[in-house]
Amino acid sequence: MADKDYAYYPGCSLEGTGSAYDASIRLVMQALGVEVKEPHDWSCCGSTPAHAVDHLLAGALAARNLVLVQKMGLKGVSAPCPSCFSALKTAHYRMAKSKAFKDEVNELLDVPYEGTVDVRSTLQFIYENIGVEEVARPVKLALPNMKVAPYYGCILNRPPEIAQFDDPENPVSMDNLISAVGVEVVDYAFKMECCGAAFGVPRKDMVNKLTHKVLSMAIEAGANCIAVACPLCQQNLDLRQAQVNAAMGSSFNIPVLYFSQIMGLTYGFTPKELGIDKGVVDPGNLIETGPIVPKEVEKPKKTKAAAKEAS
Amino acid sequence: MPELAGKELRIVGFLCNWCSYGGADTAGVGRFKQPTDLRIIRVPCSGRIDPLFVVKALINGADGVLVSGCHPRDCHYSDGNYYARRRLEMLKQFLPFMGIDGKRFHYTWVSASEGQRWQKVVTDFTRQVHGIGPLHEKKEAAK
Amino acid sequence: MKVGVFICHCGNNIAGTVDVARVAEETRKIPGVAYAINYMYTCSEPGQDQIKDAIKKYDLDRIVVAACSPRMHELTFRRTVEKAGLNRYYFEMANIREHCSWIGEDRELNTNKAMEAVRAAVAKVMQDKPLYSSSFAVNKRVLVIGGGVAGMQAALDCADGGHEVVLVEKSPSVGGMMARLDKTFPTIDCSICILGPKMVDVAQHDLIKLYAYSEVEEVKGYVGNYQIKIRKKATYVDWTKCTGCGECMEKCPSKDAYDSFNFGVAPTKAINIPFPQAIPKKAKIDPTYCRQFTKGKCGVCAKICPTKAINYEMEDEIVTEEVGAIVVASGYGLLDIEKMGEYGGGRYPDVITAIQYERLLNASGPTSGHIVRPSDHEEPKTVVFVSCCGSRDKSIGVPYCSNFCCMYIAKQAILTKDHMPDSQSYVFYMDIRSPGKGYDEFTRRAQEEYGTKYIRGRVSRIFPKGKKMVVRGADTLLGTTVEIEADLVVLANAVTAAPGAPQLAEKLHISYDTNAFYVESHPKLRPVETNTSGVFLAGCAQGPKDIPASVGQGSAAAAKVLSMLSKDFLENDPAIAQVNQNACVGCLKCVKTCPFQAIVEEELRGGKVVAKVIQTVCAGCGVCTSTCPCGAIQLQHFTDNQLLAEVNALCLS
Amino acid sequence: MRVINLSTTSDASFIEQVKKESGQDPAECYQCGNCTAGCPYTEFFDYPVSMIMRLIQAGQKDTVLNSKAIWLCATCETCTTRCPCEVDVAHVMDTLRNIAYREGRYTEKDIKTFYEAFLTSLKNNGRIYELGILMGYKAKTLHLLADADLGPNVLVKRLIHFQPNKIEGRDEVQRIFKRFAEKRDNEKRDNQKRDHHG
Ligand SMILES: Cc1cc2nc3c(=O)[nH]c(=O)nc-3n(C[C@H](O)[C@H](O)[C@H](O)COP(=O)(O)OP(=O)(O)OC[C@H]3O[C@@H](n4cnc5c(N)ncnc54)[C@H](O)[C@@H]3O)c2cc1C
Ligand SMILES: Cc1cc2nc3c(=O)[nH]c(=O)nc-3n(C[C@H](O)[C@H](O)[C@H](O)COP(=O)(O)OP(=O)(O)OC[C@H]3O[C@@H](n4cnc5c(N)ncnc54)[C@H](O)[C@@H]3O)c2cc1C
Ligand code: SF4
Ligand code: SF4
Ligand code: SF4
Ligand code: SF4
Ligand code: SF4
Ligand code: SF4
Ligand code: SF4
Ligand code: SF4
Repeated sequence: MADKDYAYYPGCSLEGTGSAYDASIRLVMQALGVEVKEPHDWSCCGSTPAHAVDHLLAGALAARNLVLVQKMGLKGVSAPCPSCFSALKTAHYRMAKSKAFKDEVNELLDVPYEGTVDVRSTLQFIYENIGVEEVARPVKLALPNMKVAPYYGCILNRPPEIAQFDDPENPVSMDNLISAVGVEVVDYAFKMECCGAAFGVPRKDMVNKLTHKVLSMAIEAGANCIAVACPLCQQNLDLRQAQVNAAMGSSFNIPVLYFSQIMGLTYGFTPKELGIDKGVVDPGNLIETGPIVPKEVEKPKKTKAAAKEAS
Repeated sequence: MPELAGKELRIVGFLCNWCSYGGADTAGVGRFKQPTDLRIIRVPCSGRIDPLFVVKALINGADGVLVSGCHPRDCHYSDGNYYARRRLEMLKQFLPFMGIDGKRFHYTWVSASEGQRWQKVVTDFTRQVHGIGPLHEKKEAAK
Repeated sequence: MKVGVFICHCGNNIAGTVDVARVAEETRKIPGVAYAINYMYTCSEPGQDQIKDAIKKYDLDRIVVAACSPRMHELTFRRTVEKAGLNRYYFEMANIREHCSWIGEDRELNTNKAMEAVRAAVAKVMQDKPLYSSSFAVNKRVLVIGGGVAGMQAALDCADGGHEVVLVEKSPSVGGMMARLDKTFPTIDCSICILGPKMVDVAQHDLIKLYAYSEVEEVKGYVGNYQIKIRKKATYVDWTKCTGCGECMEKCPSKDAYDSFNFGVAPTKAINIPFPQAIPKKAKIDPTYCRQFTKGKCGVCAKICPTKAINYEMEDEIVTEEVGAIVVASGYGLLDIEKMGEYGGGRYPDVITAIQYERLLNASGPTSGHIVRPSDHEEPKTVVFVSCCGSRDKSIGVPYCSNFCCMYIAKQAILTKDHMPDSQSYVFYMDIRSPGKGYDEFTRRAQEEYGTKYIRGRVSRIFPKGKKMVVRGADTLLGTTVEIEADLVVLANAVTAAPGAPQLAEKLHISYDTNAFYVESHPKLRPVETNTSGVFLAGCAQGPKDIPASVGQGSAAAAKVLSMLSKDFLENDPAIAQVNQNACVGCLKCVKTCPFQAIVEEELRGGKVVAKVIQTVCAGCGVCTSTCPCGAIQLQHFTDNQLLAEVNALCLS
Repeated sequence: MRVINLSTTSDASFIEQVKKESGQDPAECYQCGNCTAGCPYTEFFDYPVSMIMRLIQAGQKDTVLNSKAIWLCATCETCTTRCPCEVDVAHVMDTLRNIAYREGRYTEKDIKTFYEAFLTSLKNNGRIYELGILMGYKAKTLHLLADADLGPNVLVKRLIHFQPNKIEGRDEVQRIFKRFAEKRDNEKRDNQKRDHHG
């Protein structure tokens, strides 16, 4: 079993629009008996705007936080937001790959980054470092009404050289986690098709079209709820759902929960504790819990990567 | 004039006929440019290479020695390259006791089709030897 | 000692970056060199005559040619000096082309390097000893590995030439991939109709001994005298009794066995005959599905079989065959489409491979030639073909073109229209590669006559939408993305080396390239020979190629075998190990290390034990020479003195 | 359609620059179109991404750097994940945007303004202050009513803080920005010098 002693880098969105994600992760970690260690005085990872403007600046803004983890003496850090994850991991990857880049980045920092920190998304951390078996243990309640379409977004496991997690074309980690806590998932083809990312503010027209596609594919597959692992995805799919409806003439009304909120519900936390009331589309009776009815345990789906390892 | 003073160092390569010599040919056919320092001696199999040859070369004037044979399991003579590997690994451990930097000696595997790999092997090893500099100062000075 | 040195220009190949005149001039200063000259094309007839004349005129006794790789022309020049009366081992080559003029950019450095190469060659040639080959008898039987169309052609041609042939086929029937095809391009004739008679010929030829469902276990010996161990895998059916009546197959209750002949298009029975035209037409039990093996009870087939052929206790059997030459025709494999995650390969039933589609098209296939979608068995209206699926794709490790898929896609599109006139086919392609005779006309017909729509661009994703499969690709000529809602998607998945190709190569001591295809001696001039004398190649084992080219190579390999076997004796290479019995202390270390067991101990009259090399067995690797603590066993032509002479020439000056 | 004179307009130094800064060799692209087919933004791009690759190969610097596409790319990594030639296409797009930004070419002004608002907030506070970004962005673009419909939901549900969350190490972050600006300025000066002498 991999190391559970990782730092936790919440990132800016989880202080703002994604606060419910943060709250639910902390509760889930508590139920799983894993201590959340936040690096003191972390700063913004730089996200899309930094690397859009300059790679070097982006590298330095991310690396400052890796240095904090390095100071904590921990092996790695997990980040719930894919954007942070990608920024941190890309900085780490590029610095490992090119000494010149590493030197340039370190020139901008007060304390140089040594290149020792293992960066994972919090989803990966829960899936690999804690594992599905452990995750199933605290389950107290069932969510019988829920049929979840897990939505991974684009950069949680891409590009594979950098993310090094799950299958880049057909990820299954979130599916397996949600199944592990006894909730039904549906398979559909748009699990990692882009929702419009950070263009919500400057280019709403694009987000509307792309989000519309994702929502309709999930609903067509029979889902009545979407699970996400990203505050930006949550914003585009949930907060902007009304905008999408208006622009595209649709009438979607599908709640969008963080996977950690779904896990938290089965662990017996209340919707309020988990911040589910902060979502715009009301999940209504979907979050009604019931007693656990034992059913045949499904084998976790295998990813290509996992299958390769096994062979 | 074995190597062009100031421009080259003296590197001797022992290559097995079936794989690496062919690989070097393939690199040539593909016009994969390489540094010119290396001089190649053809042997039937890397198993034919006596560590003594390597030592003699280094003592007599070479600044580096490169040995290349078939990939393990792909030896034209079944397992000649296994013998080679064992002997050459021992040699590598032994060189420092003679006061020779172990980095002056390198052994590797290149197949007849791997022209590009050969180019890289030659380029990297030549660079490595240049990084250490000449082994035989006296002669350099005499020139 | 009078050494003559000939420095070749190779047109501009060498002279372009090496100052050959200067090399000749410097060479004349080397002690022992009596004559040195540069010449335009040394291997040409006048070039060779020049060597012969110089030997006579200047009384030369050793020759060095500084030119291309010895792997190219050593043999040519050895013959030349021999014709002029010298021993053929009084000859050396300095490689100043592949290892010098072609890879260095600096003329001065190249010229210097060429002079060094000449110096080493001169040092070596002055140490050379005359060597004489002895001859040995040749076993005139032939082993052919792989019973696809290439292997069958080679076997038939060798047998027609009067030699006994042992044909070893891994699967239960000969025929290979071609036996699975429906029609063949560019003439659209029925594959099994042209292949079937060949298969029957193989079965009926007096001189062909077929081992089906067998594999080569071990190869020992050398050209002219191989001992082959063959593993006959257990079929659990006594083939001497089985008549191929098929009753067992009819009654077998285990119905879900994987049908490797049909690539899993439909299941088969645990006991089965792979296809109606199979040769040999015999039944075989697949123990992973047979209830007798998995559950310990059933025995239906044993009860039903009229000839009592079933034998659940059967075990693998090893047989030995002796042959003089080997043809390897082990064919190819196909890329596992699960590697193409973005195409949903293996996840969506209506995304299939081209070879599965051949089985759907085939009248004797599992659907009797009706094209149906695997998901709901409905007839598709829109069929999309995806070419280069995994081919020319560095990212999944197949950088090469699979050679024949462009052509079979055109064929399958034409056949689709023939089967279902109201259907529409689309082909996503990057380039249409159709350089054979009548081939381009064929792909044009697919478009002009059969209305197939060709779209220039790769497919990025395939995903389900309702009952349809959405194929999203680029049309780079339109400059945008296009989507097609298809009923069935056919992937032209990449051709790979046959499963187990590297392991077989290792047994045969032949080389394979990074993609595990076998390497020929020379890509242009010796396309069916390997660097291991006595072993020849044919068909896709050497690289992807279509049927005409595979058959052509089968015949070419047979011609090579026949020309070799036309001699009763072969000459050995005298560059083998030799023991100096005076120096040998009888430690027998060499005996232990020789990979070919070519060294035995011998007791001399005085009772002294020494090592002795069996000439015909020694392969000339020289492992013994570098093992012997006394320098007593020396590999001829590569002795310690000879190699050290080269080392010293390069290092001591 | 415009006729491109390749003899006079192909800018080799631009190809080199992209190659150097991105670490990717544009020549490795064989124009299969996979990236374009997978890109979720093709319908919004003026030049589909494979054509951007082609334009780089042809050295068409101005067309590339003035394109909208390089600003509309969301770095979703689809192209990179699927390119059969293992070109990190998303990184090439990113690099082009970097170069365009440095050269002051912003074809999609709103996106550039949004990015700058974001980075300003980062620089001032060490973390992102979402409301601040939004206000900064609106002030600059004058899209005052954009997303106003979201307002009630966002505010009622308290998704956005009203106070910027400032961190202690603000000055450290500011030093990163400062050293970065100095470095780029120096480079610019060196380049100009070289151009003068060269
Ligand atoms: C979908 C599809 C359609 C095609 N259509 C056409 C067409 O229309 N026209 C055309 O010209 N070509 C076509 N081809 C190509 C054609 O299949 C090949 O050119 C041909 O089969 C090559 O013959 P082969 O004998 O070299 O190899 P194979 O047919 O692969 O035969 C090799 C044989 O060796 C056996 N073998 C493998 N390993 C061992 C081992 N270790 N020991 C013993 N036996 C072994 C195998 O079982 C097999 O029987 C098509 C291919 C595909 C995939
Ligand atoms: C510009 C060019 C570049 C090429 N480059 C390459 C390359 O890089 N690699 C490659 O593999 N291939 C290359 N080729 C192809 C190559 O030339 C042919 O594959 C090859 O020459 C074919 O050999 P052949 O013996 O069949 O025919 P030929 O070379 O044409 O030989 C036929 C011979 O028969 C003689 N002849 C003709 N009629 C009669 C008659 N009635 N009686 C007696 N003799 C007759 C001719 O005089 C001639 O000598 C190239 C071709 C061209 C045009
Ligand atoms: S001998 Fe070799 S180098 Fe000389 S002309 Fe012939 S092929 Fe060329
Ligand atoms: S095993 Fe028996 S029943 Fe089966 S095919 Fe052979 S003879 Fe017929
Ligand atoms: S014993 Fe096996 S093969 Fe025979 S009938 Fe039963 S299941 Fe089929
Ligand atoms: S033959 Fe055609 S389809 Fe097959 S790999 Fe080559 S170009 Fe692609
Ligand atoms: S190793 Fe040398 S000394 Fe020992 S037996 Fe062999 S030849 Fe004789
Ligand atoms: S050279 Fe020596 S080791 Fe090699 S095969 Fe001959 S006897 Fe054996
Ligand atoms: S996917 Fe790669 S090779 Fe294909 S067009 Fe795009 S960049 Fe070029
Ligand atoms: S990274 Fe950019 S160019 Fe590539 S697919 Fe995504 S949006 Fe398109």
